[in-house]
Amino acid sequence: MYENKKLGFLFVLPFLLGVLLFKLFPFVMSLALSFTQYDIINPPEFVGLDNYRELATQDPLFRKSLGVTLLFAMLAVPLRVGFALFIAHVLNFRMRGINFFRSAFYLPSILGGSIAVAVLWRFIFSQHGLVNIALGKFGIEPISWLADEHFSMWTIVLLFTWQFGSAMVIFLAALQNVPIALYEAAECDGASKRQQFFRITVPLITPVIFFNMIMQMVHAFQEFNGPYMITEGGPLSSTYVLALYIYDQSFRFFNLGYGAALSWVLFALVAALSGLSFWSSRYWVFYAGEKESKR
Amino acid sequence: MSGASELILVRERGRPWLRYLALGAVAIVMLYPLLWLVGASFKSNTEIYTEIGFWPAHFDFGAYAKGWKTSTEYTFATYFLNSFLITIPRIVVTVISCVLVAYAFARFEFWGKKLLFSVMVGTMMLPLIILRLPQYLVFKEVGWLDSYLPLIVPSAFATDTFFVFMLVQFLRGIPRDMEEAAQIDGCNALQLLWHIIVPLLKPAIISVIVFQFIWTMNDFMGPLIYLSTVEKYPVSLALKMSIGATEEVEWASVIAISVLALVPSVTVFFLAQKHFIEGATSSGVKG
Amino acid sequence: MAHLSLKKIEKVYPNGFKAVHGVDLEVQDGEFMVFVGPSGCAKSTLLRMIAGLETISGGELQIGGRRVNDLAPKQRGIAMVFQNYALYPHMKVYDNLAFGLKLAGTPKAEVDQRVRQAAQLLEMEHLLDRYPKQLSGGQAQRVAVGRAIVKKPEVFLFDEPLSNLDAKLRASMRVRLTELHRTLRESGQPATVIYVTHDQVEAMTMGQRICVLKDGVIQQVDTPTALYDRPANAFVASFIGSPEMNILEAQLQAIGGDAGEDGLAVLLGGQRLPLPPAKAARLRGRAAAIKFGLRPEHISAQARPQGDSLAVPATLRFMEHMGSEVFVHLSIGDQPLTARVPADQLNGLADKRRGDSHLFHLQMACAHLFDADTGANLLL
Amino acid sequence: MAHLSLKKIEKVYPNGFKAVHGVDLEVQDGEFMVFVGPSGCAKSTLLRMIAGLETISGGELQIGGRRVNDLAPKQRGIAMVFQNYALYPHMKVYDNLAFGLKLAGTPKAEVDQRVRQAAQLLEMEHLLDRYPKQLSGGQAQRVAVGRAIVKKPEVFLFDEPLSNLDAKLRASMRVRLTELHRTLRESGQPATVIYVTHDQVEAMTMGQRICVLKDGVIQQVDTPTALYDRPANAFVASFIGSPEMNILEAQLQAIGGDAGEDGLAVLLGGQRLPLPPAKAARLRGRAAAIKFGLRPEHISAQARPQGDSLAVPATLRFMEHMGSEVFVHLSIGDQPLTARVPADQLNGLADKRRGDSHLFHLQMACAHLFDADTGANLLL
Amino acid sequence: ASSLLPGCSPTGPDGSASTGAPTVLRFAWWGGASRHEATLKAVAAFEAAHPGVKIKCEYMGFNGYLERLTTQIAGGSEPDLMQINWAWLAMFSKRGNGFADLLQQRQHLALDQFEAEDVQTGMVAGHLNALPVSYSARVLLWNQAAFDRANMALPKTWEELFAAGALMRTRLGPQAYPLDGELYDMMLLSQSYVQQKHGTPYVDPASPRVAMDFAAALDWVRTYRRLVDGHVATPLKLRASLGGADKATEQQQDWVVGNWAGNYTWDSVIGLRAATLDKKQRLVLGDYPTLPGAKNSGMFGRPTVMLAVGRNSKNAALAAELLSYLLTSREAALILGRTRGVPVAKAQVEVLLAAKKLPPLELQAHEQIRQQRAAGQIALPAPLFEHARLHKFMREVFETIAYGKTGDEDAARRLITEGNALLQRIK
Ligand SMILES: Nc1ncnc2c1ncn2[C@@H]1O[C@H](COP(=O)(O)OP(=O)(O)OP(=O)(O)O)[C@@H](O)[C@H]1O
Ligand SMILES: Nc1ncnc2c1ncn2[C@@H]1O[C@H](COP(=O)(O)OP(=O)(O)OP(=O)(O)O)[C@@H](O)[C@H]1O
Ligand SMILES: [Mg+2]
Ligand SMILES: [Mg+2]
Repeated sequence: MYENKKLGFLFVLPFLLGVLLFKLFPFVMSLALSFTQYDIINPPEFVGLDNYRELATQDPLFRKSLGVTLLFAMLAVPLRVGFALFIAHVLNFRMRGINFFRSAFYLPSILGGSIAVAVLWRFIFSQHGLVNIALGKFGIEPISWLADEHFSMWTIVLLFTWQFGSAMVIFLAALQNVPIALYEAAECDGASKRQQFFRITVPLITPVIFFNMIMQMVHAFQEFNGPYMITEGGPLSSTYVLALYIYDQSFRFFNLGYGAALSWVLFALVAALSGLSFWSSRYWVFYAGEKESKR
Repeated sequence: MSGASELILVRERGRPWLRYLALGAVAIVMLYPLLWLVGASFKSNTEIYTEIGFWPAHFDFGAYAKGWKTSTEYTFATYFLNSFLITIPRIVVTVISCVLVAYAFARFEFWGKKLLFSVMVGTMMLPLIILRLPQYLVFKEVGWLDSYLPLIVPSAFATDTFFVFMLVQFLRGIPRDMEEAAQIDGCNALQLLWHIIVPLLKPAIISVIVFQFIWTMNDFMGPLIYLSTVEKYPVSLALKMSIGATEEVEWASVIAISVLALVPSVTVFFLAQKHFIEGATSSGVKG
Repeated sequence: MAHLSLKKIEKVYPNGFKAVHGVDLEVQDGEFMVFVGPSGCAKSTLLRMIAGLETISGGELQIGGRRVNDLAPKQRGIAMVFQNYALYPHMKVYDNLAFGLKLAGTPKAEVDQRVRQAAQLLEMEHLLDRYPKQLSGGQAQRVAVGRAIVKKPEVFLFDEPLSNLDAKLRASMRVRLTELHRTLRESGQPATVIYVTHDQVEAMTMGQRICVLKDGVIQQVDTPTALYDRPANAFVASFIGSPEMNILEAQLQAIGGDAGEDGLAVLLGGQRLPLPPAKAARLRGRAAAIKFGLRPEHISAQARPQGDSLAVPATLRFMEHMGSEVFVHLSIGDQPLTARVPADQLNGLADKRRGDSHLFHLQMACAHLFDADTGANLLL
Repeated sequence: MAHLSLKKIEKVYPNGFKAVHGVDLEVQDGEFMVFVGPSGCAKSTLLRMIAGLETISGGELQIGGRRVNDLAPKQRGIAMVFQNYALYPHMKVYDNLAFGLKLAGTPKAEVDQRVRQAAQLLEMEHLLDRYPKQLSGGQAQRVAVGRAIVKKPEVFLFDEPLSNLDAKLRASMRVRLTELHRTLRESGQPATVIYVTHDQVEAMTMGQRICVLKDGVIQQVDTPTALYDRPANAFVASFIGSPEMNILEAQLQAIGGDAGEDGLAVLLGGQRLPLPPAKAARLRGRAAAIKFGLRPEHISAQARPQGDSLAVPATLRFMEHMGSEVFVHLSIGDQPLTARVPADQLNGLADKRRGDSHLFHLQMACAHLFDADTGANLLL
Repeated sequence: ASSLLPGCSPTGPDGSASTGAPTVLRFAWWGGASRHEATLKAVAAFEAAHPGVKIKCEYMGFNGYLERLTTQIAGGSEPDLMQINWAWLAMFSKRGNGFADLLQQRQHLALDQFEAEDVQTGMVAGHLNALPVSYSARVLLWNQAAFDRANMALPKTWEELFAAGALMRTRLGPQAYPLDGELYDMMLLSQSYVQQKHGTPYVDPASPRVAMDFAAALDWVRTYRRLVDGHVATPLKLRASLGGADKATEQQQDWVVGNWAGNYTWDSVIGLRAATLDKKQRLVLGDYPTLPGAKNSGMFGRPTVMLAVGRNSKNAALAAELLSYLLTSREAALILGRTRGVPVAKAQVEVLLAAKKLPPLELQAHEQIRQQRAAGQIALPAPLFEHARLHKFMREVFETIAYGKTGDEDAARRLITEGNALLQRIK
């Protein structure tokens, strides 16, 4: 039976070992590091809560990048998840050449952080780039996307959104688990395609929507590639996300202790937000395979 | 998919060309970088810096030949082979371990499940770079530096928690009817997994494979830190081999190789994508 | 106006299986039409084609005079009860019922009123707050029915809507659905109903007409009593009525001038059974080999004849006690038959044992004769 | 050895709903036990608990003398047909059937032979190569049955296995399943069967004993005829038999020394119906208010009495024609009753109309009397 | 390229033909194609001369090199010999203990090949942590063709430079700028002016403190502003809007076609800058502007790349030998050419000059720098000046200036107070 406790434990045992060895030790060590001053060459020096005190009270860069990161996540996560869901929905039918489109839409994600993406993105958003040309067609003045601190955020948000491929693939897979009979019933009930999408599809794949939301949130808070490649955190630190700051502190300023402290603050933030999402998921995520709905 | 589902989709009346047009337009935006990349592999440096168009002035496959030979002692054949030597075993152990663990989380009750699950999800929330050093030290202690083990072995312990979490979510969305029937038919837990869960999870498992393939192929930081012997470099590392800081870089050959490096990933995706939409439960019994 | 008209409807499934073979059928506005037929004869397929859930491979489907072959289900003004229920697992029962109404923009108060009314009708008011997986099979089925009836569509499509209910509940549902249909018609909103069922009682009592299908071909469409009394062929004859009609290989024989006129007799299991003259008159010149049909209720175990019934000795095989009546399985010669005998008219049979012989009365006036090859009713 | 023993079995669902209330039941090895009861009375729940798919909230379950409360389904030696079939969507019919055997390591040849045999038994040899989604409802159900019977387990659990089959197929399946059960027993591998059904005929003909459930409580467990003749209470009485027994509020009245002895009569709808002395003897001293029960088949429309039947004038309400018989709905005073009358014994009723009056004969020897409050049978 | 190369030995037992277990030495560097090729050859030559020695080459592109090295150093598993940047000394070896002390190996090193000044660049707290391969400094490059089009003479003094902007704008239009350079380039150029005027760079080379007083800092800010506002240098915002503030000059369309007519940059990248110019443009070396009476040119120069020996190396002596071979031997000079810039070691420079391996423009620049150094006009910058943290801070301040988010005084004040605080923290 499902309640066979030993068996379940047996299955997670390898995981337990792995977690202990490859995850928990580094985890604890990084936590320990966050209470030290460590410059790689000399042994870490215990400084208590100094790092945390410093970032809380006298590090404007931290405050700035925290704000930037929050803004980025707020914009980028809904955009990517929403777009991925929409496209997955559109691509979830049979028509000639749909394979091609599916692959095409995933491609940007395969490219990942390759130089081509960096070069291209800078091209697209440069003063004379595609976006401004397109805007020009509508009579809109060219925008200094990469130079204007009010717009620069959008370049990396859009890059993040543009690479929606993996979320899309996961949604595509999830869409398969919606029984067709339900669409049929909904058709008979008079639901339009849009209503079917929002009333049948979406509720039934909420477990996966939830997953993508959490994961994309985790990713967004750790987003590094985009700002690193495209804007280098600028202009005026308007895209200086926390991950970039952590990277700088740890591997460029050789302030590993401080970097670790920053990471743990980021961790706490993401964990709190995820915790909140997990709690809220009880009210909107529907698990068809749960033994009982405990609502 | 059954005839019925096709019907629903076909019935999406209206002009099919309109849909093609819309899809095509978006596809171009998505594909442009690849087009540009391919085009750039035929361009001179100056052209690359100044031209946004992807059509090169002339075609010359010299860049490919040159890129393939690399500036190192080995050709890209070696690096591709290395990439596969890392990727394929890693995929195998990932799928096995993640499916097992996800199965346990989604279908069993055991002591500390909630806590473990939180830990699992939690481990994804610390920025990777901060874990890099401690992890390095672990592998240094076990003497695995400069081998593929640090890149493969952790996956065998389901440490790719992203996949575990994903599979768990999928499983929790799949009704248990079939599993109950199979239990009655005499399945033990493992048989249940193999005969029922795996087929039902096929789309999700395929995406695990595809992701792990592409991500491992693209992974730069892991190999960078754990591998020091050039002969063992995977493609992702070898790609950046010839980009120094102050030297002139022949972008055409760098890009040519980037294009080649994409081929396996694109191929794998293309082959796999039809399985994303071949769920087993999509049908069930109809009336 | 929801007059349904099927013209040469065909269905070929993607795997090449041809499920429906040129079905022609007219269902009047407000009519209650029942589909019956063996498992797999394409009842559901037809229903799904009418609903618009299955493409129509050939022929034309009209609803209210309008060709709807390519219309989406929601444009056809139908409501359907699925054989497998297809409840929305993520909605409570209440929302399952209300879904269609909400989509149609019905005011909240009216939605509520109609949902509760339907729930009452189906005796499931206490279930409104449950999720489908918390329901029993029969409860889920009632929800499925409820989902259709809250909608007040022009055409109802019911696919075995009561199959998972107990006899008592089914009886009361049967009455309520029939009443619903009547009320709708009387209130000037007649609803056409197509009702698939395997239940003889449902078919006989609910249907104004019954359509008997076999392998995707219509066998007969007629009123219940007509079907029962004048089946078009042996298939229909055996399909309607429970226990089914005894249909046996037999020979037609002329009986020379016994009472002056030359009559006909059926040679069955070594017994010669003369036919009533009225029937005999229609059979002159038919081939000798025929199929002889007699319903179980037309064989009695009583000693005295009923009307012009014929006493025939038979061997007892076994009996099934059904409470008020007994199914007696007997054989005449080597031919097995079933008789349906009221429990209080067993007439000594109760004490008999397998292999004992007994005199049964066959009411030859109720006999049917079918063509040995085509199965067509020779008496029509 | 598969003697089933349920001791004070309880089930509380996580949402707090108590579905099963202390059920005690013994099912003998090789016995064919039928579960009946209204929709939602916990038949499936019980079955699923026996199968091990549902935790047992209280009490003890033994199979073959061994406590199995905490045993996995596969260790219980059972096979089950699910109400919703639960076929494996990714396997063809053949593999659906063969799956359990393959798991058990049965040799390939034997698997094949047994699968084909089951397919033949269930008339679905032509479907072996299909996927579940390519089946009709009835076909899918047969696959579900097939999946159970290929296994030859010690205990069969059938949850309404024939509900989606047409009457004819159902009849033949009924016979085949019964025969299967018998053959197994005769071949020395007796299989215990628990069979949930809503079909009266199935319940009456297949079950050696029938267990009547209501709201998770056992009402009566007995042989079919005993249930029919001696229902433990009004619920069982009305549940068994179709159309259901007429159960009416009535008064018990002493009739002083009419024939010297002091008898009892039932006062019903203004009519006084004297009880046969045998029944009356058992009722002395009972409260005046009772429930009076009489099966529809014990009311006849014929002019002459049957045995010691009682002629009572009644008003005709309406009639349902069922082919061989007619359900006549009448009322005595203000009390509605149903009579089941053979079509050939309508005795002039056919010409009468709603509201006309007619003399019916009630067989008071077959009458039942129940406690007005508890519904308990007063004659037992 | 390589199957033909004798190359580095692969690791593992199969790698060696010589008898006995070879001594294995790990050597790491970053670079591009030609550097890899040449270095592999040089290493092979070294191996040939030292039987029983295997050099395991761990080479790669620039990207990720620092990350890997950092991790390795932290794990105590850094290579025996490694290529580093001068600025990294201040990060990895604050007290001189981050790398092996080469003075211990002086018997294996041809230290006499280096000027004392050059050796000094590798000294930290009395330990010789690294030796420079080459030395590089900032020079002014002009596009002669552009100036010809504008009918202007190349600026020779600061005043001419400041005036060039307006002049060029009137002559060639608003898209034309005399000078391009990213923010850091312009900061250095401005600092150069301040240094000439006030005699002091931003950071004190000797101790971790800001050397500029308020007036000097204010001048630094104002000079930068003058360059930008005077249309002399391409403004930060413009560069940023064209595809990123850090995009290299040679990748700028306006540079390629001659709209931007000059560049203030390292002499080592002259080739890079020249490579993309279209045929109509012609690059020349400019005179370094000097204020009358300047004590110091303010020219910014420092070693380009250095080689260091790992502090955990078990074969430090052998590593030092290889280091010495690569940096000072004539043989190696011929193989390596200027793949790591123009060498510092005397013998190697001679070999290259003799073999005419230096293109004229670069030779010219080399000469200009050599002369300045010889005249003591280039001081070694403070080790912390290129520390990433300080670098980030200076950029931040100048960015706010460029975006007009701060007043000159405020910026100057920040540079001093916050700069001092920061230097104290990272020292
Ligand atoms: N998707 C499909 N592909 C191929 N054949 C199919 C498909 N669906 C149904 N069939 C076949 O078509 C025939 C008609 O099926 P249908 O479901 O209409 O039967 P039905 O009359 O409703 O039977 P039942 O009473 O058992 O529900 C059956 O023989 C069935 O096997
Ligand atoms: N998961 C559940 N949570 C709460 N209540 C449930 C759950 N499953 C079933 N029930 C309730 O338990 C009772 C018994 O259900 P069960 O399925 O056993 O009925 P049943 O006798 O099989 O009915 P049917 O003949 O309609 O199939 C029903 O009232 C049902 O609503
Ligand atoms: Mg059907
Ligand atoms: Mg049930």
